[in-house]
Amino acid sequence: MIRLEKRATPSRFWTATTPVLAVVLTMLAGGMMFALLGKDPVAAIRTIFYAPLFDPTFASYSRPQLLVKAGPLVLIAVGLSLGFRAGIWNIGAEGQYILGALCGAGVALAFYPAAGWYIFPLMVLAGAFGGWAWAMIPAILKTRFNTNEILVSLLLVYVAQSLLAAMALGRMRNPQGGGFPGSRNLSQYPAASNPELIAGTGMHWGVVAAFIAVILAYILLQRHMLGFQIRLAGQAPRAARFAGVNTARLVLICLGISGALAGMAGLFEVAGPAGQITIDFNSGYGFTAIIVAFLGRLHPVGILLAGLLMALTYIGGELAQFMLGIPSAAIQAFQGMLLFFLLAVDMLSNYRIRFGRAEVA
Amino acid sequence: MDLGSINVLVLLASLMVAATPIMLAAIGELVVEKAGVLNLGVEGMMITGAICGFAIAVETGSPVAGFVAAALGAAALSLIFGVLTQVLLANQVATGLALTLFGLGLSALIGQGYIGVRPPALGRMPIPWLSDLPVVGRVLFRHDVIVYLSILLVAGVWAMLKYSRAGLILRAVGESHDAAHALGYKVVRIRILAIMFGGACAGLGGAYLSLIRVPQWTEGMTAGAGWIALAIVVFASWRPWRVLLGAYLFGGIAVLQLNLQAAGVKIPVEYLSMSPYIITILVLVVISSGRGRASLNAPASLGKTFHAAQ
Amino acid sequence: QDDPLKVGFIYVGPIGDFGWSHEHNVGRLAVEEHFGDAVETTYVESVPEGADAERVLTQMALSGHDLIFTTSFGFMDPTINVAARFPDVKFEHATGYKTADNVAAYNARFYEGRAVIGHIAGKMTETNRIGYIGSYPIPEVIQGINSAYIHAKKANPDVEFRVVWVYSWFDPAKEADAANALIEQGVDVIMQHTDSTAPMTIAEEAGIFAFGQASDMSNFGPNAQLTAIIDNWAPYYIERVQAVLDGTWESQNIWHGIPEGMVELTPITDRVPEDVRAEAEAMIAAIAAGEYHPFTGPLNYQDGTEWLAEGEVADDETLLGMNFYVEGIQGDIPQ
Amino acid sequence: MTEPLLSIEGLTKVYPGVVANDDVSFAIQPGEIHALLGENGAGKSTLVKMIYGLVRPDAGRMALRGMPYGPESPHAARAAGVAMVFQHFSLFEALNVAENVALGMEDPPPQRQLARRIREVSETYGLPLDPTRLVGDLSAGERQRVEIIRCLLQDPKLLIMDEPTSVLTPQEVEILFQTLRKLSTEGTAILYISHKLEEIRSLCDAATILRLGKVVGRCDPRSVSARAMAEMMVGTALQTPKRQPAEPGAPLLEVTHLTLPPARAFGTVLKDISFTVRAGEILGIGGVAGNGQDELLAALSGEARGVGDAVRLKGRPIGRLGPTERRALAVLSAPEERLGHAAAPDMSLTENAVLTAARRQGLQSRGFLNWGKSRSFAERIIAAFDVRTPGPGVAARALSGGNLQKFVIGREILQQPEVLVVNQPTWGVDAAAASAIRQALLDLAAGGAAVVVISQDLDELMEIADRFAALNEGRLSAPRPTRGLTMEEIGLMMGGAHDMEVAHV
Ligand SMILES: Nc1ncnc2c1ncn2[C@@H]1O[C@H](COP(=O)(O)OP(=O)(O)OP(=O)(O)O)[C@@H](O)[C@H]1O
Ligand SMILES: Nc1ncnc2c1ncn2[C@@H]1O[C@H](COP(=O)(O)OP(=O)(O)OP(=O)(O)O)[C@@H](O)[C@H]1O
Ligand SMILES: [Mg+2]
Ligand SMILES: [Mg+2]
Repeated sequence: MIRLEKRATPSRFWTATTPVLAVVLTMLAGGMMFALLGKDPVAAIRTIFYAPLFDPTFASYSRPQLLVKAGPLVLIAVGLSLGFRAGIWNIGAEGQYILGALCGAGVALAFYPAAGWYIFPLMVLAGAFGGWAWAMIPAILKTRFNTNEILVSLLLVYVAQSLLAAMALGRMRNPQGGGFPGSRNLSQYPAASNPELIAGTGMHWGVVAAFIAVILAYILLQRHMLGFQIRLAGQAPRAARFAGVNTARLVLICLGISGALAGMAGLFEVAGPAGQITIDFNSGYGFTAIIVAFLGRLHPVGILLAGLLMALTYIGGELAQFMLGIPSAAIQAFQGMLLFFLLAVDMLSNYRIRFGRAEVA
Repeated sequence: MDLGSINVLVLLASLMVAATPIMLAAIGELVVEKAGVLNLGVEGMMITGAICGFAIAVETGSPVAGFVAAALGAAALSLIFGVLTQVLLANQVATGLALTLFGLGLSALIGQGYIGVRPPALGRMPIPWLSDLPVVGRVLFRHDVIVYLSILLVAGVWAMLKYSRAGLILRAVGESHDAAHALGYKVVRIRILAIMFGGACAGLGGAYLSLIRVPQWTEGMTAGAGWIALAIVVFASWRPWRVLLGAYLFGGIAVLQLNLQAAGVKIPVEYLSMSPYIITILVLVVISSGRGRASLNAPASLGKTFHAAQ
Repeated sequence: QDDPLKVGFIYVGPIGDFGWSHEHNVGRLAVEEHFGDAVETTYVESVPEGADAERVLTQMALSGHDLIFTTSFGFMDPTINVAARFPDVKFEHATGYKTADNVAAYNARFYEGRAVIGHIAGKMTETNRIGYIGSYPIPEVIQGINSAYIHAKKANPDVEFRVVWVYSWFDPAKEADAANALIEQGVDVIMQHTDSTAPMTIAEEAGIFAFGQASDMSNFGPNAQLTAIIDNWAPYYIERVQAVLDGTWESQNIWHGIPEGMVELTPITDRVPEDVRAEAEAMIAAIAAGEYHPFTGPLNYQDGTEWLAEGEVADDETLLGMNFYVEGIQGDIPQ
Repeated sequence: MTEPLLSIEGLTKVYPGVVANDDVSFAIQPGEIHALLGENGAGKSTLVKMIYGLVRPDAGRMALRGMPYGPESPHAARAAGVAMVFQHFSLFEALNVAENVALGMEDPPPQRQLARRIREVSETYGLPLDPTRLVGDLSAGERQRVEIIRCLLQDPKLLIMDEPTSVLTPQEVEILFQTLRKLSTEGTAILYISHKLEEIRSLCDAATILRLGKVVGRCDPRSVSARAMAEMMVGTALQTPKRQPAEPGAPLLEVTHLTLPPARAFGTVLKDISFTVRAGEILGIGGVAGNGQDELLAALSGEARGVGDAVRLKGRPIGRLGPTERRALAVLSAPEERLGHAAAPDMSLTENAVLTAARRQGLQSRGFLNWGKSRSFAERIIAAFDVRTPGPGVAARALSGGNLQKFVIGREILQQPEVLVVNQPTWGVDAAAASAIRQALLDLAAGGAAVVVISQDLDELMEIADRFAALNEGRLSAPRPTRGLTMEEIGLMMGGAHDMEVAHV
């Protein structure tokens, strides 16, 4: 019989080791799954984890792409992690991402074709505002009417998707696009585009913003009173109230920050890598970011690493698809396994495993 | 414009069918949440049920076997969630999301050989006597057996929670796991059973989609129904009959907007597809702002991790 | 050269969608079948449009693909961008309008098939109401509605169209609801421009008629399906791969239809009366021979003003950007 | 002598880092009322949990009526005729009384029949209960009755009561004792755990004393003085805190007509509470748990905000200020629940020091925390209050209850409050530490602060408070000087016997 015994203080050793252990276990279980599918497990794992980083054919291109793919994930996840730490569950970053993109692109399209240095900064503000405003809906409903933020933020994703489709087909449709749905390509509108800053690095403003967010979140959580309050509210809500933390304010702040960051991610994406508003412009970053946040243990640096790991499985997964013919469903299941294993071994940092007779009947 | 051409009774009949998958999933999730567990993986369990049911129905030629397999398959998947959250004490929100991700991938893998296949049909089961009633009979009593089963399930869950000892223990575990543990109830075991029941119900809901409602297997065919089921549990403030009401209401709005379009009513279609979600949010607001007893229905230890040695 | 030619495909959906991506994958399999060891094909499915597409294309190009088919409208800009960086790799982009030296564009005139089913529907309806399930109001779908309506109207002047937009390419449950809603409105023939078989199944159950979309759905509606419009990409894919093998590949922008076999109809079932079947087959033959264009005047805009004069044929540019209904269709296109 | 009902031999239970029970042996005769004594953490609850089947012993044997006894679970224990009233209630607030009772029974009759039996039995024993009421709406005393009725309905042979009287008024205690004596004459053995030695002297036939998990003595409580028993428990001679008589100064804290709805679902409404505390004075507030203690502390600490005028500091209304603002004005507090309310369990002591001291100790500037300074403040608390811990870096939950309590009280006292409100300052703290904390509170008052001590330990209040008032269902009695107050009077201030009456049979 196995039982768990709570540790007096979390084990630093296991906190550092469990992610590695989870990855190794996922490689084993995933390898088994690939073998069942009739694929060479070693080649599959190698293609997913090794090829994008070191294969001479791809590495020089794929490495910077890791940043491009991880950028929005990290940016959104950092924002979400603040709320998650405080016990505020924003599951609707996908919707905030869409609204950020819509608002940011809206500004760009309103100025089109004017030139001016101020257009892009304005778009960034508008993007952050859009995400923030969308997140304020669940925030205000929660603080005013005690409505469950998980459900409201989630339902708003569907609303945002309808809005996106309506915009791509209607108001934002490119008048010179031959009637096809979708806006003008912002990456071809210099004043509004979010280009690669240094050629060949994958760095665009969104990646820069993600790095800044990681650093600021780190400082916030480690050094700032607000970060302290966020951690406190999540760990011991009553103690937080006793310490004078204004819970309603915290809900507004956490949902606001996560919404604004998700909105910014949407904006950077629409003005850069994606280029335009389309019917299904959103590709699940908002949901994947939740996973990234947990993979990174809600810690800014962890999130950065988790975002890169997740990006690696995406990019490596694509390589595995066309090099080995592994279906994308298997890659998705593989990512699910990674998360399962991480969650499963996570308790090692807080509990000790004992083998022996059950203590409680 | 002929709004009058929408027949309320016919609308009712079609919303009953439209609502059945989410109702099945929601009533299962209600039991899970009543036991104090928040499983956000409903979508993943539904789609797993959809493919398991489909595959077995096709292989055996029996839709009934399909439904049984759907319940078993999804329950097996939910067991992963149960072990992770109840035994390994993992965070329920994160585990639920992982379950959805995994379920979507797994179902697509299993489903690769079933694309474009037609499943065996489960006939309608007009209820004798009642189905011969004028007007009402045609509408309410000429459905397939699962529609009736889902209503019976709601009634059963209601009766179980209200009158049976098992229901009392389940509510007690969801209310205070520490007190239940002190009285000798096996909190972890009860919760895992509840999680598996929830998984089985979600699986049935998924199979209803793939075997009856659509009926076809395609990847991602649940298209968010699991999330709606979650919303409906809160919407229902954890009361079984309100789950039925909520599911019918949501199904009704979704069907109504298409009916309005079909009837040629001039409405801004592009914004209309948002309406079920917006209305659900509004109802959530009304329900949660009502102070007092309604909020007490929320199980007090919902989503909290239980560790016996504490 | 001993190495097989490497041909890549990227799909916007899963190949299991039994719709758009599925049909392209059928084309890919046909290529494999046809060329055997001379060609190696690969694919990546469920690729989001935008940055992800660009990355997948680049990686495919890097890994030595010679020809890449990008099978969704949203892949247009990524294809152009990547093609500029890999002048030696050939690209084929579906349903777009941009081309380059190493990027060809191809598209199918689905509206030709819709003209035929419009005619059949007009003849077959008894309630004079035809239901149309639309995905998104984009030119391709609107072409289809107009084309079907024009020919249904010709076949039966009393005919009336009911259009329901579901705002999704693929949402079986919603498509089923839409079909039910249409049936309640007295519709007895259903057309769809969405990918799932749900409407076909509903039609079968209700004992009315429907038309398969993108692939043969007779499995799901043995009695209901009168015919199905098939996206047959295989001949084109084989032709283009052959061109690369022969070294004759050149950029082009084609819009093929029934004449080239890119759009096909499955054999019309015998539930359709002999005479109607003959008329429909005649129409197919006329289109195939290039004698008949479904958008031939006189045709008016919805408000009654003239669009095409007697004998005038719509130009491709107008069709590709079509965002209006022809005279007689009730309701507005959502904007 | 007859065969013992329950005999225990060599029971041992080890928890990580603690031997909760070490080779414990004793026996209970049928009809005997047997006391189990010991300091907090001595292992009493662990022992009875083993008898009740909730915890498995690591070693040792038990026998019930001569037969080997080793319950796998509480179900088995109940089936064998063992019933238990828990120290921390095992009740479900959102369920009604009948449902709560049913959950604690092996095979309860149908609800309607059960409700009738509950009415009958509760009337018979003078503990009236309405089976249809939600437990969340009951007072603490009534909840206790639910636990007791639940046991009585099963005709137990052995009834275990883990600190049942801490939530009862003296009058209620008297009625409970008559019930227990009656049960005992009917042949039911009772294993009774309490810290209230006078009660034990009046009720019990035998006593077993535990210290650090070991049996350190047995006695006949009727023939031994309470002080002697206490010294057996602690193992050393006890000393009482010193108190210098002082003249109270100007009024510091004034509460007038404070009425406040509760923040949580089943909380108590505070009704028209008024009192004044002067500089240098300690006001003791007694009362049975659950009569508004938590709510009163919340209203004074600023966690619950009410009408501005109802709470004043030196005449200035502070009722609308939150905890942070009140702390800035030197109004500090320490709630009852140490882990989770007064301190965050998973945070380090340094972080827990920041919890309330960030502003007053200047641990932050412009929102940024100064961890170095915070750490040294935590170290000061640890040194000044003799908190036994490896250092300020350990998590709060790694501390023993008493040490954490010393840390919490120390954190507030070192911030030099003008007004300090504490709830249950020595709950779960060993005698030596408790007297240190009491001394610190007395010193604080002597230094000119106004102190409000809310406690259920009447002896403690008599020892340190200048005036005494009692909370009863959210109302506060008029404060009276403690000198010369009798237990009878205190009991009446606490609401007497409520609606309980002496058993009818
Ligand atoms: N589940 C557990 N895990 C670890 N240690 C425990 C556990 N339960 C009790 N202990 C420890 O065992 C010892 C005995 O605890 P127990 O609860 O039996 O004391 P007690 O005599 O009932 O104290 P009190 O008078 O405070 O109720 C304590 O040191 C306690 O911290
Ligand atoms: N549930 C638990 N899990 C792990 N360790 C525990 C648990 N309960 C108590 N301990 C550990 O057991 C030791 C004793 O704790 P406990 O609170 O019982 O002390 P105590 O004997 O009551 O002392 P005090 O008189 O200071 O309250 C502490 O070091 C504590 O870390
Ligand atoms: Mg203790
Ligand atoms: Mg105890």
